[in-house]
Amino acid sequence: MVTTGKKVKTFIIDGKDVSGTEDQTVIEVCRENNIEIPTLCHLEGLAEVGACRLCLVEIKGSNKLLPACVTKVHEGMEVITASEGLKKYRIKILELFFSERNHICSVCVSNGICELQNLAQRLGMTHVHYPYLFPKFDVDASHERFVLDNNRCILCTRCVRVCDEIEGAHTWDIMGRGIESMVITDLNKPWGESESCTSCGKCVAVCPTGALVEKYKNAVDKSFMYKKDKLKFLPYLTTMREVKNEQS
Amino acid sequence: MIIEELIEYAQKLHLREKTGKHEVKVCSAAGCLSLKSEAVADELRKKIAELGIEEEVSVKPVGCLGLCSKGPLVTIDSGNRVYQNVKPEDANLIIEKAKTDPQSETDKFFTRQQKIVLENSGQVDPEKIHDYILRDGYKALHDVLEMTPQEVIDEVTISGLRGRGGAGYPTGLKWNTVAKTGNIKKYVICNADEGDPGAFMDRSLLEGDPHRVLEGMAIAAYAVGADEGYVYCRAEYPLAIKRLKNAVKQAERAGVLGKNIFGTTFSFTVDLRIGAGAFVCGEETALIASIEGKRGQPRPRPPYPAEVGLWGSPTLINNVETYGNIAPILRNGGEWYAAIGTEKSKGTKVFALAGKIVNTGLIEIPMGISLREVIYDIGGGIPDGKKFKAVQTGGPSGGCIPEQFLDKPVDYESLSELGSIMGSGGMIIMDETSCMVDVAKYFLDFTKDESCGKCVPCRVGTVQLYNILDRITKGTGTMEDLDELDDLCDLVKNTSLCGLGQAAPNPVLSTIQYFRDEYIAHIVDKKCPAGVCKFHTHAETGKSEVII
Amino acid sequence: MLIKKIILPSDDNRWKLINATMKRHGYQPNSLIETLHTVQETFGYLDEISLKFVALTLKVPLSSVYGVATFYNFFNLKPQGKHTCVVCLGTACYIKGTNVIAEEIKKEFKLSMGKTTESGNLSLLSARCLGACGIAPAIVIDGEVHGNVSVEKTLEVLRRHENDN
Amino acid sequence: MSKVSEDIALNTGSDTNSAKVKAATVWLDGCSGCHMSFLDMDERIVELLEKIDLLYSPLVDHKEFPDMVDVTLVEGAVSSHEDLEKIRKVRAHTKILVSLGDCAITANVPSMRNPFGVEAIMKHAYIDTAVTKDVIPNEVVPELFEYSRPVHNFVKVDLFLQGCPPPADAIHFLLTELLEGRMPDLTKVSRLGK
Repeated sequence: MVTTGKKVKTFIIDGKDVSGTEDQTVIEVCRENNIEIPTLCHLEGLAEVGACRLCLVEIKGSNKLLPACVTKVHEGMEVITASEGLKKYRIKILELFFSERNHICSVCVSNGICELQNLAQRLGMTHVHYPYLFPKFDVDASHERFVLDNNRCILCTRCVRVCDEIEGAHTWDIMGRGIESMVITDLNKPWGESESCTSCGKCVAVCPTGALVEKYKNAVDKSFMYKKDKLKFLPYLTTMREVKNEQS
Repeated sequence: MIIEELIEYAQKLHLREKTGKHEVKVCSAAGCLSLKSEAVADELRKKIAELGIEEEVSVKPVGCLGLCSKGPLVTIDSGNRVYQNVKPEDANLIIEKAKTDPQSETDKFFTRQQKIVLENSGQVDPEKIHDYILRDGYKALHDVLEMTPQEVIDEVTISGLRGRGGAGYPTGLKWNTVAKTGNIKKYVICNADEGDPGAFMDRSLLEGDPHRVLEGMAIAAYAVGADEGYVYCRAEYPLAIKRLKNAVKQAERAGVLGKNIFGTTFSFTVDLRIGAGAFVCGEETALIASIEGKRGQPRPRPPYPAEVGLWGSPTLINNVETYGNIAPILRNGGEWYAAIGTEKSKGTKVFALAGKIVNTGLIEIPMGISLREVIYDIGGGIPDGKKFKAVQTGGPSGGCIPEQFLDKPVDYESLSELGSIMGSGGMIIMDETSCMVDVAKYFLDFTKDESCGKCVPCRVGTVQLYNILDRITKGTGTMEDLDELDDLCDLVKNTSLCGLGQAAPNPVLSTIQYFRDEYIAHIVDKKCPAGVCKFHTHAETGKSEVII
Repeated sequence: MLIKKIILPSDDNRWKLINATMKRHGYQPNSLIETLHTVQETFGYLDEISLKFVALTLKVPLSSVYGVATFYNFFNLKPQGKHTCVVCLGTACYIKGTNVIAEEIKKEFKLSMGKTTESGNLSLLSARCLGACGIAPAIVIDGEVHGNVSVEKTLEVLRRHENDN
Repeated sequence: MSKVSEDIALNTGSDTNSAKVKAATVWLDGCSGCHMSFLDMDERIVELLEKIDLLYSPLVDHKEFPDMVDVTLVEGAVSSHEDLEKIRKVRAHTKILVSLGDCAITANVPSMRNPFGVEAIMKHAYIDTAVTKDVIPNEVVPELFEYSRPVHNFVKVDLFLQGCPPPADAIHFLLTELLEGRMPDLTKVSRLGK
């Protein structure tokens, strides 16, 4: 709370009095106050897109649910972050994510450090009641260091944004629309042939799932790179007991 | 330049053409053109030349005359008599009528209508600015420049005009928001991305009277303090694009667009941007992205475009028909306009009548008349002795209204109470041969294909909704599916990012509400009451039952 | 002002048309969609060479150009057949039976939406609404709108086009 | 899943005369890993068997599914008619049906074939990579559905225990909670892929 010249707003989140500066969003103030709000597309430092809809919150006086990641704070607002209704919506949204592509946690290199998987557990998703769509996507392993597996992509566009906004290469973008949307490099060419990619690996670092991963490294290494979750894990059945024993 | 000079300019252009005492007006809107109305016009010109009566009768191509299903249409002078299904060989007869009996009996289709937006459609030659000027065109713009911008906005506010694109946001309020952003760069955009299937109001207006839209935009620009404008028109309307381009050029030449309009300090230029086939671009933030040359994906609002719009500048976005109302409002006063319509829905609304109805075409009615009047008096009822089933308004964002509500008035509130919306003005009539589950599936097929893919409830939710409806229409749906439809509709409606997703469940919800028995017939009895859906029997599908 | 040297992909004069569109818009990145319209009008579709040329000239990232070109229905990345048949699937046309017409065309010519017959003579496309609801059901064959069409009439015309050598 | 109605709550022996809880386990399209994990409960199985009668299971010898059991754990996805018929029968004769492990809940590994289509998969498995004779079997191996799908797509499932496989502790927790007459919250003891 120092002299930034910004106006300070006081308001209420989940019954708790909080304050933030006028240019802050609800999610920023929530994080400062240790109020957990689930999100998949938001990442500090990248432009907000408000696309994953998991951070939707109720704001008294508004008949619409608003995404906490783009909603600016204002004086006297009353925010509810986890009503029963919101919890139900969030689980259903997660289920839609799972039903869209081929998310098979047990064989995924990001098993255990995946933000989608973690959210599913944290929010108490017991199963996906929507029928799976089982689309067909090829895996692009043409890059010498990285792999793109669209089967595991949730279209959060973090890779697109980090590549454009931070690295300045804009190798990534989305092609198509609707359910056919897909992340691509350059003119939808194999990643390894990309003219614009600098192989900086930022896209891999920000990917919340196993869609973008580094070759020859398993999940443990990626978690080290990302410094998010230090959980050790090996997904193969034969070694499963061993690892579990090690943890316990 | 003063208004007299403009009129003089128009008269000079007018005199250069040889016009006869009576004008035979041949509809040259897309519908009639595709029914070869040009051949009719050519034959008429030929016959007139043969008879040497150019001074008496002349031919004029005009915009939409309304009754599209019965084209090619021809009318004489400003008579209400419209000749239908005209063929080139009818030329002699029409010329004879023009000479002897230009004003004849009126058609019922026209008497119940009230034309404000369409007053010039079918009267002026859309490719000639002088025709427009000589019918009080650009007079409102001229007069407006002597008012303060705030006075202009107040007049629009008094008129009670609401956005004609669908949501019905008060136009005056929107203008005010943009005006209040201060003395900075601003834009005015005309949304001509008429994406609702079954709607062709904007197309007809742009094809039939493009200058009216330009004049409305110029007045809006003056009121909010903008100097640059864009018309975003969908690529599916090549004729409208051609006529708009032509109109912009003519208006610049006449000095009613461009620098220092009417000799004042007000300047306003208009550029055209062509859509490329994306329904979501009708959503204003997506439209802006598209003008900026990007993928037409919406972004969360607020901030609204009125504050942060095109290239980050405050931007006024109104629909074609909204701009079409502006000049008459300024010419006749807001009070005049507010006297038409109902308490909350003022003025008139243009509708495109289509589907299973006798008179398909373009109509303009005062707000508040009943659906029954629209369908039976103006529309002429259902053809082939079939029974009316439902009227669909609002396109993929709207709903289906059944028989028992036909006496409800046509206004924003009544239609949304019925689970539909006013929408941009498509009105599709369905009879007993239409299956309502199939209709719901049709609309979800539309929205799933048109979903931009940015947010997950719309991207995946619409596909899941479609799949359930598909199952039901194939006879493999269950009663649980019906509950799931309700539940998923609720999710998509409340959590989607933009209007497309939020409104996508409406066709499903309204058909479940009013035609639940049809859904149950599909699920329980494995029967389609309308006989539209074909069920696969086990014999057809072979060994495996149809599962999910 | 910086004078920009534009190197056209080949001496095909049609590239000049595309360059002219970009020039008219001051080579602004925001003229991407307008430029792609011109490319499609000129070449009939958007191929890799033209996408690259437009991207480089307008200084728009390749992936953005591809993203835009695949977002909008109007752009084709593959050449169309000699003749095109666009079936309107607007609501008015749908309830008057264009879906049946579309199915019959698919069956007869072994086509799916957006595809071209093996002979390269006929492409089948769909439109969301032509705004020609008054004359539903409507189809567009080679740019010309036909109203109140029937299955038989449509198939007859298309058969002629398919067998056109 | 907190809707625990009286009729499906297991009796817990408060009534001393009551018989043991009847249980079954079924193995559909899965690797049997979940059953292995079940066995990993080791000596705790003995304790459980004091209160539970395991009437039908790949681990025991009964050939026919009993008339009515209190709880059935099902491992594996539904990939063929054989699976479907089996699970329908099980559902009809079970009070509480538990999807045990990711294959039953998400179709997991068996679903990895789904995007490729049955024909391609059969060709790959029995012709392209064949070592002995290259022919697609039409007997013994049941004909596959187009997609392998989770159990709850076909029958109502009451509880879901995630994991690949679910840890033995989680299975133990599930069973002891059920024996206590509670419908447990299983999201805290296991997760997808674990």
